[in-house]
Amino acid sequence: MSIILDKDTKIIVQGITGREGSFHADLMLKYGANVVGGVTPGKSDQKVHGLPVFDTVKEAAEATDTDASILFVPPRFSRDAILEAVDAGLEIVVTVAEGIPFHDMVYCREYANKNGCTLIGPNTPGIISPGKSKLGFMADSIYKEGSVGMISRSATLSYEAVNNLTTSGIGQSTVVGIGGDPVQGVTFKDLLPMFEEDPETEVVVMIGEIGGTDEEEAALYVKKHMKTPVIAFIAGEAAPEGKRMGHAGAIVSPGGEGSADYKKEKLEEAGIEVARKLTDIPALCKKYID
Amino acid sequence: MSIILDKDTKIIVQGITGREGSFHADLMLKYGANVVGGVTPGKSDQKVHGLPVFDTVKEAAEATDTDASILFVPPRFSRDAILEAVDAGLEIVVTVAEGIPFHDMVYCREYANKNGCTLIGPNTPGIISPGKSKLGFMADSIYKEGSVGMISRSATLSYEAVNNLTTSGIGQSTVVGIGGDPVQGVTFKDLLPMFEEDPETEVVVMIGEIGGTDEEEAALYVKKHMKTPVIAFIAGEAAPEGKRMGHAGAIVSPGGEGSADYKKEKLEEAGIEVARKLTDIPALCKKYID
Amino acid sequence: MKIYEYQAKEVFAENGIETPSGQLALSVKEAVEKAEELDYKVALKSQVHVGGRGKAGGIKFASTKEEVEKMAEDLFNMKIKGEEVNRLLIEEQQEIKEEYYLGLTLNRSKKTDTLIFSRSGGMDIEEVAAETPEKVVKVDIDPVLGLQNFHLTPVAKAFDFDKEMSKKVAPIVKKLYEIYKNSDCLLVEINPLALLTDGSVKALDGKLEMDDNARYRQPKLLTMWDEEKEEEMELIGRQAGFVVIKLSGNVSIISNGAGLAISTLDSLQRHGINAANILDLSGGATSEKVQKAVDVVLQDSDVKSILFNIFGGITRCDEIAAGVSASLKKVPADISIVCRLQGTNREEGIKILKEAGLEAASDLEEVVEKVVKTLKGGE
Amino acid sequence: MKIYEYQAKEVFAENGIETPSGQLALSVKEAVEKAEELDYKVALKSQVHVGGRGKAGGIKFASTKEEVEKMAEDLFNMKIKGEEVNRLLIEEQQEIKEEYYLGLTLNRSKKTDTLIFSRSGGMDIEEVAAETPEKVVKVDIDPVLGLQNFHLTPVAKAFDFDKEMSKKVAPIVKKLYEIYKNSDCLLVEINPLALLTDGSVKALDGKLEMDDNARYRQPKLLTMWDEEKEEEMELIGRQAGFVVIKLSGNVSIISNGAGLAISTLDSLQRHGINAANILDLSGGATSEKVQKAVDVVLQDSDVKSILFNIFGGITRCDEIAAGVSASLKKVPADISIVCRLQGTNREEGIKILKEAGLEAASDLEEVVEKVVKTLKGGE
Repeated sequence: MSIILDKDTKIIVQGITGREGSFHADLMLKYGANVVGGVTPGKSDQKVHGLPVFDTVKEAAEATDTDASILFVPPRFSRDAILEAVDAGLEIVVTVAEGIPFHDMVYCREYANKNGCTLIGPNTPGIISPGKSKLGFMADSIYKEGSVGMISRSATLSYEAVNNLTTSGIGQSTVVGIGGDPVQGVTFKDLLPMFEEDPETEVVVMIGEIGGTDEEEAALYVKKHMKTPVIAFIAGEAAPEGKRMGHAGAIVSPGGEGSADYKKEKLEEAGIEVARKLTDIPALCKKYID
Repeated sequence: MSIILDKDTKIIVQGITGREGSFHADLMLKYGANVVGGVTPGKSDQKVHGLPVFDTVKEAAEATDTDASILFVPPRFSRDAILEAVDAGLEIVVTVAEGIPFHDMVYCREYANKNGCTLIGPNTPGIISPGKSKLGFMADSIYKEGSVGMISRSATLSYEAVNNLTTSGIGQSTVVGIGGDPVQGVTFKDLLPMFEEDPETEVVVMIGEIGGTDEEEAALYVKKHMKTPVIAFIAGEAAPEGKRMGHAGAIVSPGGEGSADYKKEKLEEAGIEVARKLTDIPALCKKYID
Repeated sequence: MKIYEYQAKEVFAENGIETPSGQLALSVKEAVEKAEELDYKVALKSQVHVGGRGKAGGIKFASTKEEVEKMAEDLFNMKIKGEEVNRLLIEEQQEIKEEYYLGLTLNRSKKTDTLIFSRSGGMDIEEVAAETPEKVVKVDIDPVLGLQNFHLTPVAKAFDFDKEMSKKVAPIVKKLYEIYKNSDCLLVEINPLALLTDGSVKALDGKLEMDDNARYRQPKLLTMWDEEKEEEMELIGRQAGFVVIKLSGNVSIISNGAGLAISTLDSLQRHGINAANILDLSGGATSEKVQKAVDVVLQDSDVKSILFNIFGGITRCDEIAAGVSASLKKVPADISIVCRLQGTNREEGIKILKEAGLEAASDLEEVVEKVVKTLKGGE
Repeated sequence: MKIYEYQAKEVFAENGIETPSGQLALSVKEAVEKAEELDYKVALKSQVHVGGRGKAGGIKFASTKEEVEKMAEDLFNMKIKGEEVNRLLIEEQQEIKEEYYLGLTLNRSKKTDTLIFSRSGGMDIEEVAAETPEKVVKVDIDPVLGLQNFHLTPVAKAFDFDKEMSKKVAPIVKKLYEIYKNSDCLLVEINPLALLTDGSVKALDGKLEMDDNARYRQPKLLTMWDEEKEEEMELIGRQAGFVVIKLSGNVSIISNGAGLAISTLDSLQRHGINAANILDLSGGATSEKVQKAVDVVLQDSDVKSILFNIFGGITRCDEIAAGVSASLKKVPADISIVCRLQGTNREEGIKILKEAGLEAASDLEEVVEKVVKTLKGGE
């Protein structure tokens, strides 16, 4: 088991004829993902890696019975492409682009919600269920099938954390990058219940960072509803107030709202162990793994 | 049992300080409906029939834990009032107004759908679960508790059909007026599955009329999914082509699309008995009632 | 309500959709004057609400002053499907390369908006859809989402548009969608939308069908509404505050709901009788309103009998009966009145009618049979 | 990005929100000229990006030419929280009856838009919310639905507006919402929105915070952006295509992701070391890009050491190493370079570095300890 993504999930790639789209479609196929086609308007006469290319998501969905889409589409065209995928009834949409305008995401997030679509991203490497399927561009060699569920706002920190786990012999059920933007699709508290219901996941690792209130809300959820143990890490304790730390969402408000210390306090209040360093995570996980 | 509405359903009346709103709030209360309050912006200092009046649906919903709202609001303010009720998270919204602009309803219908709200109307007398609750303005004395479920596009024809049933000793589980507009909230095929799941409903009567394709789609649904027997009546066999017959939705297209004969044919193909006259309905129902 | 081609084109032009230059002419003299400005190379297009104008010879092409004069005269003397021609649109002739159809209306099954295109422009879209469905492309638009760029991909594909052509057509579709929404239209059509030899894309003919319910917020479009073209009885009814439907028989059906009225019509027909008109009192009618309704239907010279079919909910039978009773003296002797009262305050109503010398049936079939007897007896 | 008050007021005025008449002055002379048109009864408002301008004495009220001259001179010589005053807004004085706060921004928890009002206008809204939360009303707006009339009921209620006042304020809220959406703002504020003694309602001060990601579609607002006010290193970085964050220490962190960079910063701090800056290479950086990044951070005179922290996914360690190697000759001898390479093509990268005489750490803690040693050793 895994969450959201497994080996049967039928995937299309929006922007498949582009450089990145084509490159990562190939890597996903090689990982064993069930990629069934791609979409680029006006290019339905082409094939990419033997996959059919459609002009619209709707045509692709009708022809291939698609479940999920990953978008390799530039930020300025992302709103239209996300809305197209949601409108076509896809259940999972991953958008990797960095720099999508704020109001575009505010709209897309809510439109996806209302249509019952699991929107992941933007500014994310995607999602991977090791050994099963990959809907993203992460370097898949560092992942290993196992029982740690992971949710991360930062791509690089998830690589770092996964690498620490794998080299310690600990595998992962599903690793979801939720992205570092202030407004994104699913966030910690949307994914926690899925991990809670997944019998394979024995412990969940949340990699958070400064800014926003997502970790605090996740803490509340964990306290109320989770039986599966949860471990957390928060980056940015050294970040000064009022500076956006690279990720658009990573900013401590003047007054200290959204600071690492505040988040850690809330997480610990909810009974969540907070790792001081990323290298501490494997040892914390081991306590809960058979 | 009944569908949508039962004696516990908590009801608010939007427009409760108006003449009609106040009058029917009283009649609903007298019928035993669980009316818990009303809404009229700027009138929260008032009480109507002992009920609290709120300025916004959200305030009412938070104070009374409302499930449902009925709108006695003029057509030109209906869009805003429907959207307010849906946005506040109500599960059932009934709008009785006649003459709501077309595009307002196209929008409201879809917005309600996306928010999981059961929108009933416009141009409807509402919904009644005899002996339990009433969310509408129908003359309740003709209804009787029992096991016939009814869905009607026409108010007067539902009165007629109900009266025939009641005087024949046959009661009703729930009677829903879906309204005679070309675009409305729920329609036949949205309600049929609810009646199918209602153990109390032994037979469903559909009162349709010329225009649109709702009856045809209901027929398809019945053929595929319904075990509960369904009886139908279609008004308008004498209507000439191209004339809107009073209801905005009741029009036979040039070429015969939406005609009574066509609808009857589709219903009969789906195994649905079509009553020639309204007075035939009780006898047809009796066959299926213990 | 429908508006004329020249009015639709005004709406198009105001919203940035290009149309041929043209002017309205109400007489032959005016037609010649307007044509002069265009050097007499003009199309003369009769302005009527009925369809099939082209086939009926309602559009002519002139190139000299004499031709304009003669053709305008012919057209003003024409009737198209019974409709008189009182207005001509005098329009610059166009050199057409391709003709398309572009429309927006309701998908009645899904109840969403739907964008319709066809490469067979200038033809009746329903015929095209029936005969060559592959030539018609429909794209549903979630009304909450509204028109987005991705909705336009199937248009470009269906038309084999290159990028240049897509760039010309996309803004037209967006503007038409705005008209559809902002002007409260049930239907908007550009047919044909033409690619001209000079590379421009213009709306050569157009149709807008307005939502009656939205009249109050469309003051400008309301001025375009041609009351003359409305069925007289329906106009009289509307002015008195009722929905009246004019039909071809001789019974007037007055009812407190559309469904009941239609059903009464069905019953009459089964007995071989047609209605002259239907008048819907709606819910909660007072005695005064009933009298007003009787005044309305008496203006229909086809009426030989008035049938009241009332099932009172909000409507009270006693109010109806009082109205009928008060109207009696106005009803000529050769027009019979039959009543059916059911529902709220039925007993009180029956009593009032009895005092006025009228009986009341209790069910629909009974009252219909009474009308049949009256009318057949009277033959 | 933030824009000045006078620019925000330009945006307000263009969108139909009334503002006091006023003009910008860049010198004392100009200030006097502009004030003359208003008969010298003016407010002189220093234009700065930092908050708390009023308390710092950055706003003055004059009524004679001499006062204007003196006050303008004072203001142009002022620094407000370290920011020089280079621009004054010379504005007609207003007779204020009531002051309100009106703003729109993101509800970060629900991630919907939220409309914020307060009766305590002219004050810092966060302070008001913290001290007297009952004076602040927030209304969430479903971004798919957009602002509707019903959202305005709570405004009227909170302000005890009568119908007349509601009618004045409702269009202002709607226009502000349109600015928020159409101008791609992260935050819009009118503070105070004032009811004047003449009954009009005007925006007396305003703030817009623009979305950097939407620059490409806001050409007009882009012209309002004052690059001078940007941190120099951040501007240099942006012009070279990087996100650079200027900090107060002496290590430059170059990383292939924001999270990794922040985490490196945390580690350094635990060893008592601060960063001079952070530079994010993003994913897939080439050797050339790495060289460009080194060029950028070398312009920061605070930098004593450059720390590369790379966990390659799309990013290839060999490309990074090649870039570092090619940059070495440009790096002054007193600036040390330490590297950590992990992930894609790590071995190839280590080899390239070794050839250039550099070692590569394999984990974060290791590289941080190396920096610590280098810096402390150099003291």
